[in-house]
Amino acid sequence: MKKFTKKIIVSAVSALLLTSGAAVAETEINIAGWGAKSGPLRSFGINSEAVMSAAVARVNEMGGVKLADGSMAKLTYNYSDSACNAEQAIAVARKEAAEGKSLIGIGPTCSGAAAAMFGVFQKQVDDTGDTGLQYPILTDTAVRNGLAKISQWTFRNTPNEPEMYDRLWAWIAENNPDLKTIYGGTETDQGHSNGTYSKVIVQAATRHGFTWATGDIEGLTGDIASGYKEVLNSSSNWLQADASFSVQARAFRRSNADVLIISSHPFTTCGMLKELSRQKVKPKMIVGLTSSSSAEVMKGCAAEAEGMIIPTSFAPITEAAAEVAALATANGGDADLHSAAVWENVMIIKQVIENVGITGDPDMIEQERRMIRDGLAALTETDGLLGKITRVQDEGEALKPYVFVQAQSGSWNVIHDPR
Amino acid sequence: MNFDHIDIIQSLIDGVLFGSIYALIGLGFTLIFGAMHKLNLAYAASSIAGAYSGLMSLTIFGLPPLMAFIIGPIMSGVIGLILYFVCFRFMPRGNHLAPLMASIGALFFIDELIIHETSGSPMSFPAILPDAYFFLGEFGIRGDLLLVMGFSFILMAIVMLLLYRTKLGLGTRATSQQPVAALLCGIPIHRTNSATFILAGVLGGFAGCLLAASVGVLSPLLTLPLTVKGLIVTVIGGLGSIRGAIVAGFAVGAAESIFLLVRGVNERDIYVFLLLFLFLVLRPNGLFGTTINRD
Amino acid sequence: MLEVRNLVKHFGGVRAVDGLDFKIQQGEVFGLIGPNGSGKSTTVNLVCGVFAPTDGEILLDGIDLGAIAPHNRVDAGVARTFQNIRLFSELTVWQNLWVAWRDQPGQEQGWVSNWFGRSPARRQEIQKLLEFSGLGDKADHLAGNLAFGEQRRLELARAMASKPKLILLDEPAAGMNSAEIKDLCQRVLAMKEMGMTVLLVEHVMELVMNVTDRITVLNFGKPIAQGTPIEIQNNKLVQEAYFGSAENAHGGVS
Amino acid sequence: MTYLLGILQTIGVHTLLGLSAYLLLLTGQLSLAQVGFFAIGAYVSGILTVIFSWNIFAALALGSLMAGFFAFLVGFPALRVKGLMLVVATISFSEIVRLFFFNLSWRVNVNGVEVGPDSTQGFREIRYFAANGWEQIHIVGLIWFVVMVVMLALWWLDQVRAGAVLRAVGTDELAAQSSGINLTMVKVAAMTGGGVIAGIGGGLFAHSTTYVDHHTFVILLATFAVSYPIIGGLRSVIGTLLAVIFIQGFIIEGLRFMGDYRNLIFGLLIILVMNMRPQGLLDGHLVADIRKLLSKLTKGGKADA
Repeated sequence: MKKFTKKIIVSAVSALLLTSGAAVAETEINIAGWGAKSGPLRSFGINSEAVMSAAVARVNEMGGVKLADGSMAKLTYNYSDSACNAEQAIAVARKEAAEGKSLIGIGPTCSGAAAAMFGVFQKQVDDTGDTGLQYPILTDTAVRNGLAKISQWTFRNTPNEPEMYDRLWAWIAENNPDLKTIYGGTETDQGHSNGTYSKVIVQAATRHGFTWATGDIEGLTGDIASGYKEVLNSSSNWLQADASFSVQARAFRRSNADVLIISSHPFTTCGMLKELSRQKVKPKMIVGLTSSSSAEVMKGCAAEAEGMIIPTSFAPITEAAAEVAALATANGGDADLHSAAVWENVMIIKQVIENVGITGDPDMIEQERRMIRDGLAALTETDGLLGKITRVQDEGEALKPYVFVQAQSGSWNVIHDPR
Repeated sequence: MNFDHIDIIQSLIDGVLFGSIYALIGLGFTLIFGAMHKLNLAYAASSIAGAYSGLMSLTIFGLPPLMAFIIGPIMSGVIGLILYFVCFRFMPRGNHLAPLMASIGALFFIDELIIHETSGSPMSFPAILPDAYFFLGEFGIRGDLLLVMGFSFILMAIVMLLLYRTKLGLGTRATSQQPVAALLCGIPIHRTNSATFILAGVLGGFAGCLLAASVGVLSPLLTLPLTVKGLIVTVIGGLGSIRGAIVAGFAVGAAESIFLLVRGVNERDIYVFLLLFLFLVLRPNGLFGTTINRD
Repeated sequence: MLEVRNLVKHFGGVRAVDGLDFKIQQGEVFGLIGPNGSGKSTTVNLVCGVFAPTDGEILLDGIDLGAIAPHNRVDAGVARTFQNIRLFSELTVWQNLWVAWRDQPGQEQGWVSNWFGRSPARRQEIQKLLEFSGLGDKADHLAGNLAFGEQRRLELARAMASKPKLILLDEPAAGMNSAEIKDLCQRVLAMKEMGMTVLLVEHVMELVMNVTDRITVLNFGKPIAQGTPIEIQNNKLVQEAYFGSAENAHGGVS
Repeated sequence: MTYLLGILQTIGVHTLLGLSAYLLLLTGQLSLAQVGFFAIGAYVSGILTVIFSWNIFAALALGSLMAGFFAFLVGFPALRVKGLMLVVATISFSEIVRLFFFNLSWRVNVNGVEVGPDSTQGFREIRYFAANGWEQIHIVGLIWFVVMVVMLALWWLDQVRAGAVLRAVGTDELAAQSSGINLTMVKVAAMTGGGVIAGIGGGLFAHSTTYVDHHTFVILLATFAVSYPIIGGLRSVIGTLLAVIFIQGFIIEGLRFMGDYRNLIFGLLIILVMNMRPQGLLDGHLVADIRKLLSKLTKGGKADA
């Protein structure tokens, strides 16, 4: 027992010496990351952390970030688990905001957790009557439509789906004039899959001349969200933990559509694809949801996914992107459209820090967080892994370059690069 | 959605076939509940864990796919035994809440362990008869699920044989009805319970593998729905009734499929649960449950 | 006061009670005896409403008990004890009586104070009943921690707490030694003196023969004899059915 | 401080959830319907403040009354069955409620902005607190005021006959019925009370997280609700609070330093606790010991004075 106590004291003292020594040596700028590292979405957290650690290491290799006085500061990060849970995401956000250590946060994973978390932030800056958190967030993962609008402190670097699917259908129409009809379904209890499917994908297809295979849908005009309830009613849908797809696959088969749309996350995408192949449904083309353009689909059902086309904001097609993919793998994760954004986010943060010029003084952290927020809001353009990322000014959303990928013998290959 | 009587029959077929999986899980729940009158909420999780270990053994040792269906049940049986010791064996006999809670803890642990090992990613599971899809006139039938249905009947027969024709079964039934008396009569009650947990575990592992094979993908997302389905099947069938569990499995599968067709996926489960609620209230002894009147 | 007419109860194929008739007079101690499985406990359970009869009637002062919900039979004036003691073991001794407590007719407290009040007067009355039951100094003990004999006494006190007209004692002497049985005899007689009517289901002849006024003997769910203790002791039929073989002569085993 | 207050909010809300299950567990009924009542309270009070611009107190009150009303309605049929059947019946109730809100889309234009529950997209911006200038300390104060009132009420219940009756039903239903207790009435009353408590907890939850969707109210949360009183022990209301602090404060937030192993340890710790203290953290013996200690201390104090 005594030995143990001694050990603790020794290690505590040495830890103290180490940290104080470090503090003297150089200023540190800390970024907080959080996301799902427990629960079924653990891979999201692992991938994000893997990329984050690589990005931070890269910044430091290049000398760190430049502060207002011209000195260089080291970048550090810490990554927390918030599961896919609103309460945990809020708790971590509060912790990071209160501890006064991190300058900015990158997280959380799920759209539901993000919707709740963004809600406890101050809605409009300088609204003294609003007691929400005042801490900047630059999210990498939560894709659901319109989240960043919830607070002026929250920003996203996530793919812009309306734009991507619009271009995708235009491209399909141009290159495959023989394809006319569409049919599909989504996991209705998943906000992102459902919203993107019923408000974005089907409308974009309609805009480019595709018709619904089982007859016209009332109210569907091609405008975003037009007739979305009817779209859902006319489709054959499932839930995100469903395991049986017989009825849905049969509806897909009967529709005889040229293009089938499967708007869901990897688990049910695979379940549905497997049932389609079991029922020997062979559409001319399958279009999927952005989030399924990840390694998970390849682990779950590479054979059945063969030929599926998905627009995505990440593919290792540039030198930088390929490098990030390699670094992520080296760190035990995968770079995909969600996690690769973390790399861009770290670089954006570095750029903003250098644009606005901060001191890195822990006592000034609140003012400097505000400066970073304003810097992010003022940022109109930045370099991403696939090209220039621009910003939708009033919403805090990003407009990212994207490519179309297709599942081909076990991997996602770029079949069209609209950049 | 438009549908006619052919669609209804077709979705009945789909539902009953897929219900075989529920039947198998319900069988294991029933077995444990029948033996100990205690609820093992980690049961479905251990079944899925069995399927995972079967799958992993394939990649680690490079075994042929069929071995997953052997290793899975064995591992699940081992997990069942561990669960018995960790959550039930040392709990006070009259206390129903403590083992229940411990099994919830075990459910969380098993789930997270799987997630830790796989990052939660869905994994492809070898299919049985991947190309067997028959067309009977207008109707389509999945060959693999037909096989699962066959298995569920065979396993039901085996369990019934074990329960009613062997000494182990005699012990299980005696322990279930009068644990103290059974103990006094020299029946090794802990050994009997261990055997029941192993047997149920093996059954569950088999069900887990068959579920994974028929979906084609294995994911930790499956555990909670499977737990709930298992409970539903157990009560609809009548607590402790083996054939009740089988019939209830088919019935639940059919009900889901029909409501999916008729009311769509958003309302499907509302009707299933409404029906379940009414069933419980109006027929609390289940399909084949015996009325317990004397104490 | 209690009249049982052609009472029948079947469990599946088993005829636990098969056409039972008897009448208990106001203020008497009525014995119901018979070999194991002859339907005595089932009869008690039928009177209390634990089971619904397959056929027949149970009348209390001319009122059909069958139309009264089981928990309301207490207010109608029926209380009971159990063969295998069933106390609220997690509650204290006095709380056990508190749960079952009914105020004297005419002195009932209002609904609110009955459920949410802590009337000291009531507490005193409960204490009196505990003193009577020889548990006065155990009021704050947990019921589950009492000795066996004390638990029996507490169960009896709990039945008395609801001020019943008729009290059903289901084998109250099971497992008692002879000193405890003597004490029980005194208690039953005291209850009789207090004006309660008692239906006593029992194996222990020492108790039955000493306290009952009249006895009905059951076999296979049917009454085979009725009369005073002396008459029953001398009844040939009873001796055959009940004391039939020498090995079974010790009735105390249950 | 914000962080600590945030955790206090979570602990407070979960304590209410746990106490609602505790009340019913006293009568021996294991119900997973609490999350359904919690959801009703959350949505109803959220709709009232967001769409109808009600005051928070009125909204919380009506939300919890609605939850209590549904608890009352579902109590009659559900409590006819016991044990595993009750577990499954209450699971179906909670799922029906959840799926109802999953399908509920009620979008209204308030001050130029579309607000209200939007089925799968969730119910966003339940921002009464922040929009009305409540500091976090006020929110925590409100939540803990409610927690204290509920705990006091439940403690008081244990001092009067009603509490003894609840526990009597929980110990032995047959004996309670034979002592003249109307089992259905007692259980339904406990269910209703539990519904009111869960309902107000739900309302506070919705307003302190600002967002709810149907994923929030899955059966997993119902499992947590019953876990608290079981892990804490049924002897005293304090047990439930202790268990919430143990799970939410210690395992979930306190073990963050364990990183990846935190979520693995979660399940193991629950198993361990149940094996070591099958009657809960705060069981009968511990309660008796604490009482003795307290009385010794107060007596000692008197002697000194």
